[in-house]
Amino acid sequence: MKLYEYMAKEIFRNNGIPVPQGRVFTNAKGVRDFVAQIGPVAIKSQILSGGRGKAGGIKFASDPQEATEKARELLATDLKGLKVDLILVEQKLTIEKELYLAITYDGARRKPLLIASAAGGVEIEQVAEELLVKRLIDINIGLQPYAAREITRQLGLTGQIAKEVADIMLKLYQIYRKYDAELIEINPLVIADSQALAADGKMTVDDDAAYRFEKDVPLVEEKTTVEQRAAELGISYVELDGEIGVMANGAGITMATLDLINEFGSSPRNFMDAGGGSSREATASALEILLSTQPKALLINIFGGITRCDEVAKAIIQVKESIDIQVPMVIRLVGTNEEAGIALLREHGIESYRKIDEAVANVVAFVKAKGA
Amino acid sequence: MKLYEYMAKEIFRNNGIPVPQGRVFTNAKGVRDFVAQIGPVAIKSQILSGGRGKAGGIKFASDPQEATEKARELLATDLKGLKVDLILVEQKLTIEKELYLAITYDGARRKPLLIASAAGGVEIEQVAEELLVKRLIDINIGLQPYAAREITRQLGLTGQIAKEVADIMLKLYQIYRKYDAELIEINPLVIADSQALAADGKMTVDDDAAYRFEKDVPLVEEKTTVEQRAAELGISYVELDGEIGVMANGAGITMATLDLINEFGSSPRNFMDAGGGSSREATASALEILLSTQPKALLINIFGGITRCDEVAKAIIQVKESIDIQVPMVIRLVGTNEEAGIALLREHGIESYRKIDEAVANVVAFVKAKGA
Amino acid sequence: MTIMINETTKILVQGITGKQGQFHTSQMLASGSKVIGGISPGKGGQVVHGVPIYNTVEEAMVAEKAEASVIFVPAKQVKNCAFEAIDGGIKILVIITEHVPLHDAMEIMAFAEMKQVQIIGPNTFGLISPSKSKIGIMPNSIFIPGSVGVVARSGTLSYEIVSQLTNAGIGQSTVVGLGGDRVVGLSFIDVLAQFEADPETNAVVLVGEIGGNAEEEASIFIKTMSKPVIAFLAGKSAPPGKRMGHAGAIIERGKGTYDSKVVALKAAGVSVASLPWEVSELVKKALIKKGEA
Amino acid sequence: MTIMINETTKILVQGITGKQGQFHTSQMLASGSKVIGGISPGKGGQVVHGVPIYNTVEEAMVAEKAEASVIFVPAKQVKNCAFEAIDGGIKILVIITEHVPLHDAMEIMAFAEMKQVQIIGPNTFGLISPSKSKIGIMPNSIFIPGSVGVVARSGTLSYEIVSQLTNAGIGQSTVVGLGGDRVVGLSFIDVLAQFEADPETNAVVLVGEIGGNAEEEASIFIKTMSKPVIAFLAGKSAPPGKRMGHAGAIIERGKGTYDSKVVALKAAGVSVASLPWEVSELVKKALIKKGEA
Repeated sequence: MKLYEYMAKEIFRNNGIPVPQGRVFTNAKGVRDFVAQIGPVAIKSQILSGGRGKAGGIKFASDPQEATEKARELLATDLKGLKVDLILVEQKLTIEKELYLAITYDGARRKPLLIASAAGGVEIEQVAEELLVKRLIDINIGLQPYAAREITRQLGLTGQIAKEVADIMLKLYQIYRKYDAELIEINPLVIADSQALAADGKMTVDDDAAYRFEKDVPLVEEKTTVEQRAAELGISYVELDGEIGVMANGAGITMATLDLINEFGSSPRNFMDAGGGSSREATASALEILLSTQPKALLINIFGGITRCDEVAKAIIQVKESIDIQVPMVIRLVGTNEEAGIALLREHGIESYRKIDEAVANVVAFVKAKGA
Repeated sequence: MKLYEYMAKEIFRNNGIPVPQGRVFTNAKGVRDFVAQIGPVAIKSQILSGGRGKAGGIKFASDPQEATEKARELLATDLKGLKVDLILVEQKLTIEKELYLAITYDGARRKPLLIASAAGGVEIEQVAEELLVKRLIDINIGLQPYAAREITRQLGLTGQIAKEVADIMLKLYQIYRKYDAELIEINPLVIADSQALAADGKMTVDDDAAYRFEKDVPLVEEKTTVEQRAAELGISYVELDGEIGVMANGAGITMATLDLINEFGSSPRNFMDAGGGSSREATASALEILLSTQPKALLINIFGGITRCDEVAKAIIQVKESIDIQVPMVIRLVGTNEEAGIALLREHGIESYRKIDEAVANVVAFVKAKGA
Repeated sequence: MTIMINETTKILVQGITGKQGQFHTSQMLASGSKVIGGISPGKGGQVVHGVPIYNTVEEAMVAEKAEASVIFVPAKQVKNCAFEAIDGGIKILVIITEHVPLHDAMEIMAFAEMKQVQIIGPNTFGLISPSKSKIGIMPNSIFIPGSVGVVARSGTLSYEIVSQLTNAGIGQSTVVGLGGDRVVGLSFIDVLAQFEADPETNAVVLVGEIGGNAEEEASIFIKTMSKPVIAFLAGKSAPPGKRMGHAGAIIERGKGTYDSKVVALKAAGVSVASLPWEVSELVKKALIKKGEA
Repeated sequence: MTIMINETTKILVQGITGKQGQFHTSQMLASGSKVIGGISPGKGGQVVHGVPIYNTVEEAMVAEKAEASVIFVPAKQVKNCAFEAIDGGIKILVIITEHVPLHDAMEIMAFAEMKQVQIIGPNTFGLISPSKSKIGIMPNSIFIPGSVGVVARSGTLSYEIVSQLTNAGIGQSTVVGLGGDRVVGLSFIDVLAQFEADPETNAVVLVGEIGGNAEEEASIFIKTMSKPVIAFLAGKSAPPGKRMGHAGAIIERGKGTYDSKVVALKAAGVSVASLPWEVSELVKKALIKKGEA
C-alpha cells in the first residue's frame, strides 16, 4: 500500500526526521492564513502516481493570494487520470544540495537494501550506477551508526551535514522496520539553510503486514471497485483492458494463460488467480466478479491440484443456473477428480477441454466470430 | 543498581506484566483507607537485601486497623541493619501455585539466560538442579514465542496458564533488554484466581548503561558516603573492616595485595583500585579518601604501566604536605619511571620498596607494633 | 539419487491439525513421505493419520530427530514457527503459507543463513522426489520418477509442465518450487547447483516468470553447467507496473521483463520454450543430444 | 611462533586521536607492532605518529587490509566501533575500554561469533607477543620473548607476574589479557587451546581471580593438555557479595570462591602458587620436568 506524501512526512516527523513546515488542505480555504504565517510555499498535489512534478502537480507561490489561486487550480485538476483531492502546502526551501535516500529490499539477497546518492532530485532510474551508494543491511543487526557514517563518507558529506544525514538514515531504517515498509524514499533529501531535511517522502508499506500497524496508518485505497471485491474474497485480481475474462488457479499458470490468449490473437480482460483450494462459494463469487466486467468471452483454466475439478464444475454450474451468462464460456479442466468434473459439466450441457491450447484457440475463435 | 520491589513492579505493570494491586507508603497514614478499599493485604518492607521474609519484613493484615498497626510496626523496624523507609501494601493473593522466573546472563556463554522453575517461592539456590529450566537466548534474535512456549511445556504448564506465563516471559525479556538489566527475577510468579501474576519483583540494572534509562528509573543508592565519593572520582572502592588502608592500581593486583595483607597476619580496611593512568589530582583525592576511613596504616602498591611512578610520587608528596598524615605509610613503587619516583619520594623523606613482599611485611609490622 | 530429499528424509508437519495440514499430511504419506511427527501446540499426544502430535518442535525432536519440516500455519504465525524449526535443528524447511510479511521473511532468511538451513518458500508448493518423498501440496498423480530436475517460481504452471513431461514419459528426479514471494529462501542457482551435482539428474527444466532478476542471475550460473537447461517463462504479455498474483511478478522501472530474461537465458545456452507444450519436446531433444534418452 | 599475533599482523587503532589512543599508538609502534591505520571520524587524512587516519574502518580497509584492531573509544561508543570492525573484516579485535554496558558486550559477542572474530576484552590490557607485536596498553619493558604463554583475567597483576618471569629470565610467547568484565570475548579455554597447539609455547601461566567459573571450566580443558599449567589466583581474602573492582570479581550465592577454583585447578594437575612471587619458581620446575628449560 502506497502512502501519500503528507502521510509519509507525518511519520517522518513523528520519528525525528526533519521535514519542511507544511499543512494539508482539501480546499483552498485556510491556505491564505497559513501562507501569511509561513511565507513563500510549494503547493503539492497529493496523488500516488509518480512523475507528479513533470505533470504539473507542484506549484509555487510567493504570497497568500497567489497560493490561494494555485491551490484552487490544483484542486480542480485531474493529474494522470487521478482527481486531486488533497494538497500539501509547504514552506518553500532555499535548497543548497539535493540528495537521494531510500530503503527497500533486495529480493535476490533477501535483505534490506539502502540506496543513497549525492545526485538527488531526479528520478533515481536516471542516476548513473556509479553515483549510487548501495548497502545491504543485516536485518538481525539493523542499520548501525558506523554504516550510516560510512555511507555519508561515500556520498562525500562531511561535518555537521554528514552527521545529520547519517541520523536521518538511522531513523529512516527504524521507520522501515516499524511500518513493515517495502520502500521508503526521500527524493530529494535536501540541505537547506545548512540543515538536512526530507523535502519529499514516498512510502509503500507491506499489505501482508498491515495488521501490525493499521492503527497507526490510515488505509489508502488505490484499487478499483472490482479489485476491491476480489481482494475481499482473497482472490488475486488485476484489471486489464482486453476482451476475454480469465480465471485460472495459480499466478504462473494465469500469466501463461494470458500470454496464450495474446499468442492466439486476442487479449485478456483481467488477471485472476482464484488460488488453490478455494471453496465452491469462493469460485462462484470469483466467476460473478469476472462477469461483472462484461468480457466478450470467459476462459476458465483449472489445473486441479489442491483444487478439485468436481468442485470447480459444481461452482460453474451453480453460477450458470443463477445468472444468465450471455457470453461464451470455455473451460479447461484437468487434475484431481477431472473425470467427475467433466461428467458433471457435460450433464449440464457445458463442454470442456483437457488441452490448454484447444481451450485457448476456441475461446479466441468465439471472440473473433463475435467481433466479425 | 538494584531496584526496590515496588519499582520493579511498576516497570512490570507499565510493560504489561500483571502484578497485584498495591500502593507504596512512607508512613502509616492512608494505609487504612487503602485497605478498606482492597481487603486483606500483605505489607512488605522495601529494602534491597534478600531474605526479607525470613527476617520479618513481610506482614499480613486482614482489616484496615490491623494493617495500620503492622505498617507502623514495619516502618519502625531496622531490617538486616537497614531502616525501613518504605512499605508496599498489596492485595493478599489466594495462591494456587508458585513458579520461579528470572532472566540474567551467562558470562561464560556470553548470552542472556532465562531460568524458570515450577518450584518457585523458595530461594532458587535451594531448588534442585533438575527442577530448573535453563535456556540461553540469542541476543540477536531475542526470546521468541516458540521458546517461551517450549519453556512452559518443560514447566508442565498447559492451557490458558501456559499462555499467560509464556506471555510474561516475552514481556520480561523486553524489560530485560529495555532496561539493560543484569538480573530480573520474579519469585514467586504465582497463579492466583486462575491468573498468572508477579507476586514479587527483583531487578538489577547495569550501572554502566544507566545513561540510557536514567530518565525512567530513579537512582537507588546502596553505597556508603565514602563509596559514593570514590565512585564520583571514578575509583573502584569497596569498604572492608580491617586495619590497613590500601591503594593499588588494577583490580587483580589490588585483590592480591589484600590477600597478602591477610597472609602476613593483618587485614585490609578497604579495596581501592585507583585505576590506570589516573592524574596526580585523582591519585591525591584517592589518598584523601583512604585517610578519611582512619586506617591504622597505609599501603600503596603501584605497578606503573600506564600509571607513571613519578606522578604517583608527586601525588603522595602533595598529600603529605597538605595533610598531617598520622599513620605509617608504606609504598611499593615499580614500573614506568620507577627511578624518578623513588628519587622524588626519597627527597621528601619517604622510603619505598620495590618488592611487594617487603612492602606488605613492613606495613603489617607497623600495625602490629602499634597494636602491641 | 535426487536432491535435498529422498526416501529416508524424516519430516515434521507444523500446523498438522489444521484443515490443510491434515489433508496434505495424508497426501504426503500416500506419496511415500516419512512424516514422523506433527506440531500443534496444546494438542500434543493426539494422533493425525497415524502421525504423533507434539506441542513443540523441541518435544518432537527429542522423540525422533527430523531433517525436514513443512509449515501450514497462518501467515501471522509463520515467522515464529520457522524460527522454531530452524532453532530446533531442522535442515530443510518448506513454508507453504502465502502472504508472509516481507520483513518476517527477511528475518527468517537471515536466521536460516546463520544456522545453515535451506528454506523452500514461502508461498511454494514444496518439493518432491517422485516415488521417494514429497514435502508439499502438489498432486501426487502427475509425477513419475526419472532424470529431469525441475525448478520453478510458480506452482500450477509447474504442474502443467510436469504433467506434460510425465505424459511424454519423461520422469523427474526432483521438482522444487522456490515460492512466489518477494523474498524466498532458495534461488534458481541454489537448486541448479544441486542438480548439476546430482549424478542422476540429466537435464533441468527452469520455470520462471517476469519480475526481479532471478532468471538473469541464473543464466550466469547456467553458463558453467554441463547439463542442458530448458526454460519456460510466464508473463510475456503482462503490462508493466502490475503485480501479477505473485508478489515478485511485476515489471518495475523497466526491469524484470520477459525479453530481458529470454535474452539472458538464450545467451547461456538455454532452450526457451515459447509455448508451454513445447517444453517436453525440447527436453527430449536435449536428452538425445546428450545421449541420455 | 606465537599465538594470535606476530610481526606480520597489521593493526588498526580505533579512536587514535584521543589521548589514550595517541599515547598507546606510539607505545605499540615502539614495541614493533605494525599499526597501519587509525580511525577517527572527521579526521581522515591527518597523521598520528606517522600513522594515516581514516574516517571509517571501511575506508581504512580499502587503503590496506588489517587483520586486527584495537578500540580506545569511550564506553558508549564501543558497540558501534566493535560492530564496525567486525563488519569491516577485522579478525582479532581488542577492546581496551572499561564500563562497556553488559548488553552491548553480549551483542558484540553474538555478532563476533557470527562473523568468527576473536574478541579480547572489553576492559583488557590487550595481548603481546614480545618483540613481535603488541596490541594493548601494557608497558613494553617488562616483556621478553620466550616460550611461556600467559593468560590472565586482570591487568596489573599480570604485569607483576610477567615481571617476575622476565626477571627470572623466563620469556613469554604470548601474553593475553581476557578482560575483567562480566562478559568478555575469549575464555581461558580459547587461549589455552591455542597455546597447546603452538609449537613454541612450552608452558602456560594462568592468572585468575574469584568470581564466575572460568577457572573451573578451564580446569576441564587443562586435563586434556600436554603442556604444564601454572596458576595464580587473586581474591583469596575477598568477602562474599562484594564486587572487587572487576565486574566479574564477586562471590555470589557461594559460587566463584577461591577455594573452589584452587580445588578444580589442582585436580587438573595445575601447580597453583599461593603467593605471587612463587610463580616463576613453579614455571621453572615445570619446564625442567618437561626437559625444556
